[in-house]
Amino acid sequence: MSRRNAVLLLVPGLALLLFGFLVPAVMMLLHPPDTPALDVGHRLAQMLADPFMLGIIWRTLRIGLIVTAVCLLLGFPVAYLLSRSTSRWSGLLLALAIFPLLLSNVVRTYGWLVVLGSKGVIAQALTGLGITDHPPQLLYTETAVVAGLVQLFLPLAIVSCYSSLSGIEARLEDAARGLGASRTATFRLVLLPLAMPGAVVGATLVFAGAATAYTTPVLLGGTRQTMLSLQLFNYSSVTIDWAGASAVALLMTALVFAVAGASAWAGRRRVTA
Amino acid sequence: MRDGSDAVVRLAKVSRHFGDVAAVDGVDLEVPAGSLTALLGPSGCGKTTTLRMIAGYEHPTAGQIFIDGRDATGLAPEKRNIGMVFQSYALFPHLTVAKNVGFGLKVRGVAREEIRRRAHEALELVGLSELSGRRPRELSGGQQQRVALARAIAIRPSVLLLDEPLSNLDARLRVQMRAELARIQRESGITTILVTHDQEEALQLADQMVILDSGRVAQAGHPRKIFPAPANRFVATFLGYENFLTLPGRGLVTIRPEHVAVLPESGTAPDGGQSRPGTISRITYRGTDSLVTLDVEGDTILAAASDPDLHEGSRVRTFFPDDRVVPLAS
Amino acid sequence: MRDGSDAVVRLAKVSRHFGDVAAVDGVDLEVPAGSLTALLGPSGCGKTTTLRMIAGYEHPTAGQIFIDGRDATGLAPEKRNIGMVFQSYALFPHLTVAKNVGFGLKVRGVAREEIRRRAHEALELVGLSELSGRRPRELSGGQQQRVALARAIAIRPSVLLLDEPLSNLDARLRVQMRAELARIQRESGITTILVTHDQEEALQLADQMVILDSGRVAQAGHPRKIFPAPANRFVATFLGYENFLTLPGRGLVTIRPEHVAVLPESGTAPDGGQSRPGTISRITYRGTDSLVTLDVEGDTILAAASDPDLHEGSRVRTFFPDDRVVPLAS
Amino acid sequence: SEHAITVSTFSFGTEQFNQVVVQPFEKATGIKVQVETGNNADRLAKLQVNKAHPTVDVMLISDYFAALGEKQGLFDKIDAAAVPNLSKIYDFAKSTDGYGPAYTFQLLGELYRTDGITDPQKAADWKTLWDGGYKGKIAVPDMAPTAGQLFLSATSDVFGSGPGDVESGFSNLTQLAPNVLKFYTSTTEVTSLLDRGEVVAAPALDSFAVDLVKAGKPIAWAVPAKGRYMATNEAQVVKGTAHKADAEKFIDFLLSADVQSKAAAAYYDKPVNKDATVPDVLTKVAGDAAKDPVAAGYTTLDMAPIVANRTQWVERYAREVSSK
Amino acid sequence: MSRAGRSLRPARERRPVLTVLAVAAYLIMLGPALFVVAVAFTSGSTITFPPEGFSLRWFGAAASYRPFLDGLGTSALVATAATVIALAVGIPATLAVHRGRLPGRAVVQNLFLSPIVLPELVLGLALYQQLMVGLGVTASGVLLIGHTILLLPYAVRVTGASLALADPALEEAARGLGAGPVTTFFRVTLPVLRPGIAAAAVLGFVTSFNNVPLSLLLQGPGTETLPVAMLQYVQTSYDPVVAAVSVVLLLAAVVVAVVAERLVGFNKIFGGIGS
Ligand SMILES: Nc1ncnc2c1ncn2[C@@H]1O[C@H](COP(=O)(O)OP(=O)(O)OP(=O)(O)O)[C@@H](O)[C@H]1O
Ligand SMILES: Nc1ncnc2c1ncn2[C@@H]1O[C@H](COP(=O)(O)OP(=O)(O)OP(=O)(O)O)[C@@H](O)[C@H]1O
Ligand SMILES: NCCCCNCCCN
Ligand SMILES: [Mg+2]
Ligand SMILES: [Mg+2]
Repeated sequence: MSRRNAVLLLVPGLALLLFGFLVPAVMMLLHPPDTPALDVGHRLAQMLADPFMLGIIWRTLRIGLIVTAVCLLLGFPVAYLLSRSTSRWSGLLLALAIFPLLLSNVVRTYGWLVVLGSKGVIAQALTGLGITDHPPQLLYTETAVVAGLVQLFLPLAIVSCYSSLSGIEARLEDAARGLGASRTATFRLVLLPLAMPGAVVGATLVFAGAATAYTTPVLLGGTRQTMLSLQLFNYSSVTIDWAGASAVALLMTALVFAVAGASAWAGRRRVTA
Repeated sequence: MRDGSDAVVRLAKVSRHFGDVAAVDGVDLEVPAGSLTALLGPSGCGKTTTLRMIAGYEHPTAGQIFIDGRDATGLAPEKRNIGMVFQSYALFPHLTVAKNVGFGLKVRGVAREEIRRRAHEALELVGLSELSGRRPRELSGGQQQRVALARAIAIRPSVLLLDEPLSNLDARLRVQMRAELARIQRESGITTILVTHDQEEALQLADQMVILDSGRVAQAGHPRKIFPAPANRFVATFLGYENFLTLPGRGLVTIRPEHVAVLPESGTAPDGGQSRPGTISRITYRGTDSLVTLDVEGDTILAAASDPDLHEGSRVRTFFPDDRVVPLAS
Repeated sequence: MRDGSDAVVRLAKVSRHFGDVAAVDGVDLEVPAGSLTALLGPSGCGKTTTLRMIAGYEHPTAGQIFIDGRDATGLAPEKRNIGMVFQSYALFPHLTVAKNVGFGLKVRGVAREEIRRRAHEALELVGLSELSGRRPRELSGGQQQRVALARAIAIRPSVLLLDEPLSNLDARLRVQMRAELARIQRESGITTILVTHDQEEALQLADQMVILDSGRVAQAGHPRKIFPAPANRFVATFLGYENFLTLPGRGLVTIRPEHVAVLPESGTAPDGGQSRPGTISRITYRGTDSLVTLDVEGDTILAAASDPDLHEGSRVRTFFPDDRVVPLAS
Repeated sequence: SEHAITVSTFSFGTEQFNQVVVQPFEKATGIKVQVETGNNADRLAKLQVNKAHPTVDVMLISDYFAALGEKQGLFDKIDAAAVPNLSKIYDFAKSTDGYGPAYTFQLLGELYRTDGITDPQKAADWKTLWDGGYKGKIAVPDMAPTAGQLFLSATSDVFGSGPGDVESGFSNLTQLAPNVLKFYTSTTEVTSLLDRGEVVAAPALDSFAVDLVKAGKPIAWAVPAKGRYMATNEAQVVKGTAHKADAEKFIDFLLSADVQSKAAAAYYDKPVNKDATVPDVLTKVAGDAAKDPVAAGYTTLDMAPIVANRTQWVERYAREVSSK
Repeated sequence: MSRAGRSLRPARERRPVLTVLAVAAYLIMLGPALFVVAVAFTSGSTITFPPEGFSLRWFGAAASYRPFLDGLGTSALVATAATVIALAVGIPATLAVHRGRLPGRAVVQNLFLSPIVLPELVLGLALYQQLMVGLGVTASGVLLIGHTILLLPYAVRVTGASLALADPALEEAARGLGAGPVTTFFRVTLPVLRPGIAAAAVLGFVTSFNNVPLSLLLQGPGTETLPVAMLQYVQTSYDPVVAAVSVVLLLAAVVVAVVAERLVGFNKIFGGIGS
């Protein structure tokens, strides 16, 4: 293929990206509607000095990190067992782990209302078993938001870890065991460092998704669990504060990139250590 | 629980079934201390499974395995003190050469300084002490193979197990590494079991050659004993005896192409063998000699010949020297 | 624009540079009609690049390429009527065997019935007419290779180009397919250029052998001419002449291990050659014979011997027959 | 097409709205109606966005957003002569500035579970929410739903000097916050919180109690002893519409006694037309206030200070109340 | 996705800790959906578990609720159109990147993948603010652009992975057999890419169909998608209508999974999302 033809093939895609993505994204920061120049920067500075906004940023970060940690803690074992299984069920189990990705977040989150409500499955189980007469409030708490987000993003964590783990030759574990390493030593010295790239990808995707999610916090949280995404939506669709919305968008993006960068760095350090 | 024999590894009626498949089927085997035993056989005959049972990655469904005189049948791999070199080398890609070699010592809690010393020693033995800071991916195939060997040796194992350690290398390197392997085994004196499907490799390296056929031992013994006298057609085929025919008074026999003489049709037959008339159906030039395909009274016979006067279609006389003809139990 | 020669393919001072690398460097080459020419040489010597220029996938930076007497230097591949078999076979995975073989005819607008007939014919030639309904992934490596060949032949090309067609096959299959390839080329009579790095393959198949060294022709001619008389050390090494030494009166010479005789130290030297004393440093058993490494007055000499009385450390006499010794232009 | 209008309305009860209002109107006038739905804020935002080329002709929207829209110049005054039914409606429903009228009203009261709060007196006292006995068992409107502003004004009134005393309102709501399970963000959300027993009481609009009461659930709605405020929904003509006459026809139709009666029966929009009939279910929930709210002591809020301060109050509510 | 080789461990070894964590993971992923299914068949009027009796009435209610039907239509339309456009624009770009010997191809490739790292709400906001409010592009137009941008990375990456696996010699072989560049594209390149294109199409359709943040911000007259309609319904009312819709969507997802399995391998398509 000649270079000229190659460039021609790229033109439609580049045009779409430019006018449907890059230009609007930049303009959103430089010039929101009905807003004086540089107002976004001004608003950003205000937000960073405002304890209320800082609280929201911190909650967003915290929820994102907790969800990421739980997803890795639960997802890694699933991925490991699937990658090492020779059972004929393993294909089905992998499919079941991936299947939720086909389902709308609304559908998936909706189930938690049934599970966590005050007459929900957990509460009824607790009272039914006589453990307590006053089941704890579960819905509209940070725990509910975390549970919902963990459910949403576990498949992503599993798939990332799986693709990394299934690329690690099983022989390496054999070799470590043969050299005298116990199971835990093998995990710590061989498996974990080698699975790190997949775990980092997984962590990045999960954090990016969890920290910017809208559906789940809006359904399972309340006004006390406000995250940046809800704030962005409020500014853009309720109070019509364009500069504020743009500033929150910038904050959200920066948060995602900062955490992605940090996890990539930590992953590299761990592997080379 | 010591058993009587002084073999370092002893398998007593060991079998391993996978569902219906008998991968290994009642194998008895003694590996004397300091020797090199080669497990040889075609793909799927059970070589790897046998080796993995000795290492503890697989457990026998019947029989017992003794290592250093103690029953090791149910022991976990990390408790056996065995050095294994995998076909794919299985080097840890995230560790340097030195750390790979030191791995087994590190998990044994050996002191840092001592690890360094012994890793260096093992790398010297395989001639790679210069490369200790590299990662596996920065090494050639032959170098990786030697690192795997050094890693296995560094823990001073009772037995060294090698699963087709050379089969991933190209022809030239394979020959070279084969000599290297012989040297290292000789110098270290470690009892070694080598899995291969390459008869040349086994012939060249082994003190004991064990040929497996569908999970059973087909023949075992010193290469110089087995090679000139394969016990049956399976072993003969495997060792490159291409010709099988029935000779009057000798029954079913086998003979290698190199030992079949192709003589002019007229002329007297030499003594000490049998002579049969034949026709040349094809000649394939091989450089030093040609491979001649003959039709000998209905049998297809291959002979290696360097006579430039042979032509396709010529009628000739084939000669089978008595001392080269191996009778087979059919 | 016809040129004088009756070669089907002619390369005139063809070069191909990639940046600073001269992959092919002033190659002259004539491929006579109906012949099989083998391009031989170590990795990176320019074999593939040469072939790809003939096929039109790559263009020379200098020189000219003639096909059927016409200047084809700048022609697009689809205009050259050349059948190419790729190392990876490059079978279309979405088409059946028959459709793969018929592809070249279809894009030429040949009628349906005619396509079917000729595809069937080509598949008969390679012995696969039974499998015409299968997909490539349902075939073994050897079968895929033959489909690729049938596809290339079906368009009745002026020239058939084969880039290491056998190197993806295992050893046993490779030998078998080599014979098959020879038969097909003979039966179809198509002028063929075969790239290989396997000297045995070239010796066995080629009417003309062209050995490349770093983009230049090192030696060219009939295998039976080249093999016993390599022109220089590069060619000799490549053809497996392991020994290089200087003999009084003959200068730098080379000789194959099979032709070096190892005789008792005492005893008379035979005529028609030169004799030198040596010490056996290593004997490697190879089954039919042993490879003996000797120290001959400072030179390391390899000899193939089957005498069971040789031992490491023995002093012996080596003998180099005059008719086996090849003088080299150093 | 010549005679076609777009009516923007709330996103619930659309089916009944269609049957009671839209289809009869189309039949009666031959004017085609396209219905669009959404919440107040969203719809007003979109109206603002499309100010130059309005895509909506009639806006049915709550009083605060209507006032906001009036201020932003999004709505047009109407010609009283083109809307004869204006003369039939209560005074509180009429615009003093000539804009579109209210067509229904909503009362703020206490929605509660009768198995949770057994004493109706306690239910009728806003201060009950503060006394800690129902900590974690009450829901309170966020500022986004209509009830939010009403409850802020009611709190200001009950604890302070009047509905405008928001300082008192905010400080008391801050104290209330720890007792609150959820600050509900859309009005209907609260009915399910009650129905499922997540909460026992919540300040809420009367209309949302109707289905629950009718279904015989242990739920009632109480008119508060003090702090009675109501909101209205208005019908506005969008400025710049090309179909102003048709829009006014639609509003007049909406105000007719017949349509008002049917709407009240079908989806509990309480009539502003004095001649309309109020179904029994509504009076069962809210008593006489369902018929003539002003007579029952309810007042609408003064929109001027709200329009001036609401953005700031929303922000303040988020910081000082709903996030606590 | 390939397995990393056969059983490596003595068959007797058990891993209690890993197994418990894995079981917990599956419970969290799938448990709530099972309760949704149960609730959908309740004859009661609230979402409580266990359901009160059995009835299909909520399916009837869902089927006659206009916003869901309209939303379904909108979602299907937008998802189809966005997928088709993303592929039509993405496949040529993929070809250029993989076969074009372009300078800086890594940069171009990353540019096409870049929307994936941006939070969807941010993309939505940018388009809403700049295209809809700023330039007055219609809501449906912006919705389509937004979804197309969202899918473009999948189109480029999935077809690219498929192209990277395809032997470049295939195209050369076709040329050598006498096919010109255009014939080669339609007779060889495109058919060879078919599994990749199918995978990208399924992945793209599902991603667009389920998207909430973008659709929520960009909804305008006539552009309310099904997930947005469901979200708004759940926010304002707790009857089991949405459970019924969820069951229908769940069944649809099963069908998609089975079809995807037949086409290319379900695990392969969706397994690629996270890598
Ligand atoms: N985990 C397993 N499950 C089922 N069958 C197995 C398993 N491992 C090995 N087998 C079967 O047991 C037989 C012996 O396998 P093994 O790997 O020991 O052969 P091998 O001699 O090493 O062959 P190769 O030369 O191909 O490596 C084969 O038929 C193989 O398919
Ligand atoms: N597209 C290219 N760009 C740059 N260098 C190239 C290119 N193609 C080939 N070369 C270089 O040209 C030389 C000859 O390559 P070529 O592929 O012809 O060798 P070959 O003889 O076929 O080797 P092999 O046996 O490994 O296939 C090598 O040094 C190679 O690196
Ligand atoms: N690779 C797909 C990850 C999906 C998670 N969404 C993240 C939101 C940022 N676009
Ligand atoms: Mg094996
Ligand atoms: Mg090549």
